[in-house]
Amino acid sequence: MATIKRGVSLYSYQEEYFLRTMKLEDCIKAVSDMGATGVEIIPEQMCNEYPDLSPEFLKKWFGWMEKYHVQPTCADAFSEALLFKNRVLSDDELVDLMERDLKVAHDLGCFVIRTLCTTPMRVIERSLPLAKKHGVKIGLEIHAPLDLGSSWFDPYQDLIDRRGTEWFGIIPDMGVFELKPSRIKADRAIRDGANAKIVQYVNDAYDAKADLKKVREDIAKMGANAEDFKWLGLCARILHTDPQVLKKHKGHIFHVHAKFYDMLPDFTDENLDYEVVVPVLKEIGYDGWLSSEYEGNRTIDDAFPVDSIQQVSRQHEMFKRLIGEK
Amino acid sequence: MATIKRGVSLYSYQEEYFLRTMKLEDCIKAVSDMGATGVEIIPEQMCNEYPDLSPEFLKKWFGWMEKYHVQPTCADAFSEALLFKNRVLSDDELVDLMERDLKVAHDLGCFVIRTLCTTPMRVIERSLPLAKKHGVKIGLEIHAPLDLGSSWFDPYQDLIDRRGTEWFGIIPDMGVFELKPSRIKADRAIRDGANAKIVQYVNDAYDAKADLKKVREDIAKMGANAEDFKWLGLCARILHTDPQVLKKHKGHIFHVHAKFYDMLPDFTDENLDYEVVVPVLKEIGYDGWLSSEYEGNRTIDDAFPVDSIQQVSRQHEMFKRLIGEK
Amino acid sequence: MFDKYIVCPYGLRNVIDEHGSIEGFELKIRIPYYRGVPLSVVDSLKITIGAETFTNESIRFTVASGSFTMSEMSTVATRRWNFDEDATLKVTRPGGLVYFDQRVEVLIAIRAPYGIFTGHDVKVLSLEPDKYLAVAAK
Amino acid sequence: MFDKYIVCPYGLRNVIDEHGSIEGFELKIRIPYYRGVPLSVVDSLKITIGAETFTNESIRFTVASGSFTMSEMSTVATRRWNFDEDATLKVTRPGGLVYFDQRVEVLIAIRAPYGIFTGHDVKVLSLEPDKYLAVAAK
Ligand SMILES: [Mn+2]
Ligand SMILES: [Mn+2]
Repeated sequence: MATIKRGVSLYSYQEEYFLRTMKLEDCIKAVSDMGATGVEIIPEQMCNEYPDLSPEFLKKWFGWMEKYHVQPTCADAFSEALLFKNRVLSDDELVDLMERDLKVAHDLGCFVIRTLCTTPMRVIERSLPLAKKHGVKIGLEIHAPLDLGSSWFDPYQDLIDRRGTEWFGIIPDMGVFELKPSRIKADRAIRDGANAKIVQYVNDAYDAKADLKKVREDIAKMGANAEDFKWLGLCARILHTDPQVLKKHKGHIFHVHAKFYDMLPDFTDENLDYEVVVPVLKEIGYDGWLSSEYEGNRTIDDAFPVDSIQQVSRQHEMFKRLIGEK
Repeated sequence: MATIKRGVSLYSYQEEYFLRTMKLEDCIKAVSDMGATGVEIIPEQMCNEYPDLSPEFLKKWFGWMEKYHVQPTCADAFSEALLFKNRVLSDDELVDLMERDLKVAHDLGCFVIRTLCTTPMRVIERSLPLAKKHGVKIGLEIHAPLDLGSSWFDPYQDLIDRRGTEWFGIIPDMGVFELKPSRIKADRAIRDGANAKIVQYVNDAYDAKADLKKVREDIAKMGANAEDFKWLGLCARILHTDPQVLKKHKGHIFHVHAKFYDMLPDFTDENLDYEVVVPVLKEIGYDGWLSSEYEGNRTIDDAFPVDSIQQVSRQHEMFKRLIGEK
Repeated sequence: MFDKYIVCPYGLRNVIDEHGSIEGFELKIRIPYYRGVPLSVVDSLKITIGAETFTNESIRFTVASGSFTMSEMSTVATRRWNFDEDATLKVTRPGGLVYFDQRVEVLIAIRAPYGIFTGHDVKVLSLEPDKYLAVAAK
Repeated sequence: MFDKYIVCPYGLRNVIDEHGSIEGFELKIRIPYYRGVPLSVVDSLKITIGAETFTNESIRFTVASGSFTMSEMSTVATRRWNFDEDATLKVTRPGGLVYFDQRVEVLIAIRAPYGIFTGHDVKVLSLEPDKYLAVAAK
């Protein structure tokens, strides 16, 4: 029976890569060490030869894939529409960039590229023949604040209805299933100057589904400072899409970004709704990758050492349990 | 015995191509119709797909080569150093452009690219491994006012001494062997407002090797206008390098630009010293191409119809005689 | 060179925008150089119609490979104006051109690797029927 | 993000030109973004040392793929600043820096496809030994 596969976006190890304590091979090895098998990469982050990957580099790349028993999955593309200060790139130029990224993905052995919601849909549509030509799918990342269930998706659904799902589909980012204010973000807000008492008040109000306008007045009376209001704003933007919405997208989910901010030592995630999401993915027969995207480093790095390997491993323990892997 | 070969740069047919009365295939056919066998091209002039020539275009191109019994020779490159208004391209970027043009030339089946003297020598030197990689030579065009015999060439000679002549050599443009003021240019000067009498006076003085400073004073007294002085300036800049200088370059002449402005009905050229040049080329065993570059169109097109095919054919009659072709 | 061919003898017409107003006019030009070029090397354009002069700021340049304002063009290095290709210049001028016969003068400068290539041409053209811009699809 | 790493803790030094004069100083920075970028999207830089501020005009930016002034960079789309790479900023300031310990503040803006990414960092650095520029070969 087809089952969900475990992978990692090397984006997760960006802190260590940036600080030069992990090289590309180390990142790949870290994926393998957890028994995960899918490797997602942002070529512009970890391939300095981008966009012209040399045969020498590719030989090393595929050598690592073999050595560590992993395989390439997704290559994340950006479509640099603001390449020049004096103008936005034309559609034609964006199609060229899309082809460039499809080629890079093909060279890396990836089956899909991630495109951003800033790429005009007409550019995606014009790129479909190029996707076919290079044998690489185009996956639109659906990332907070975009809502998987809203009418925002209608034009894309129309594209799917007209052109099918062989080359175009979606890559939902699990950041859209956020349950509650993140503890590490709250702690950071306090370190940045918010009042612990007010942060706690806001969090309690959020849990109680209180009217945030009223909360705003309350904390003003409590003497809230700019950081306190920033925290309230952050909580107000928390997006919890109902995971059942994934059923609507059954059939065109190419890949999943398993975003997370903080995995607890008991292998649970307080913030993101994986306990519900993964069963829904199983139910709809999703047999692609859950590709970890650890993003907590940005929040804790002012005060704590970042251990991306540990964080990702904890998430994979949770996935093993939820997927039912032995 | 190896002998000089006859070819044409399609540059010669630019007037008709620009006016859309000859297409690329017509230009190639015109070369063939004279029994010439070498086709030189400026890809940026006649290949609209430049720099990415499609397999479909190349199939047509080689089909024409076969159909008309001709072969590609040289592809003329430009190295767009002033691509942006705010800066001159860096050496690295110029090396990239050189590689792009080497690839285009390779795709077209050319054995050499023409580079301009505006390309820094250090860029040429850095491009030699790329020439080897793509199997296409780099030929520096030596064009008036550059003097084939002057010390200007010393650094290039040094480059040849250090790196050999397999991938770097020269493409002398025969415009450096100018004998006397061009008749069609004199007529044009008169049409543009110069005085026929003064133009004649200047030409006679030139033939008599008179001191041009003195001539300047003379025509001022005769009431010369701006066009008259312009004509004098043009005559003062006539460059007649001694054709014997070609002997010094024996061994690194990759290709020859057979520049001309006006072929007379009796198949002679009053202006350029081919009667001496071709025998010298034979003497040094040059067995490459004489590649016609008709440039008279610019001079006559204000008053006369341009017939590039006829002009090039006349030059080839002259070449047949001088080469000793039956 | 090719100066006398710069201004095309055809293609001068007023342009009507989606709301039915005359937003300006357009004309066609040829390249005064012996090869095609990347759009970024089209350095400057000056169009004189009657007593009015229009420069880069009010000109949109369109060829098969793209359509850009002249100020945008300075960074368009990967799209080309081909040697055998008409370029369409759209000039913003509310009300457009009024007289049927117009003296059209174009001055154009192109940056070749060995310096600036300028071209200049003057022709008297007759206005052709107006061009109506289609209303955008949505 | 990565703001606290922008100013490298090493690499601040005066630069001596071919004639032996101090033409300015240089420092090294890291990218405040999670990937490498084409140089043209490095939108602006502001360096404050002590009470003096230096902006694009006086800054030369150097990475492995090339060396450009900030005003040149706006058209450098085919060369990249890599995610794991130090960039060297050379600032023109005749006389260079005088005090051994310097408060160095860098503000940088990068145009991502979804908007401007800014980064800000302040560090106190010690001057390292001067850098002598080699006399040109000829
Ligand atoms: Mn994501
Ligand atoms: Mn020539």
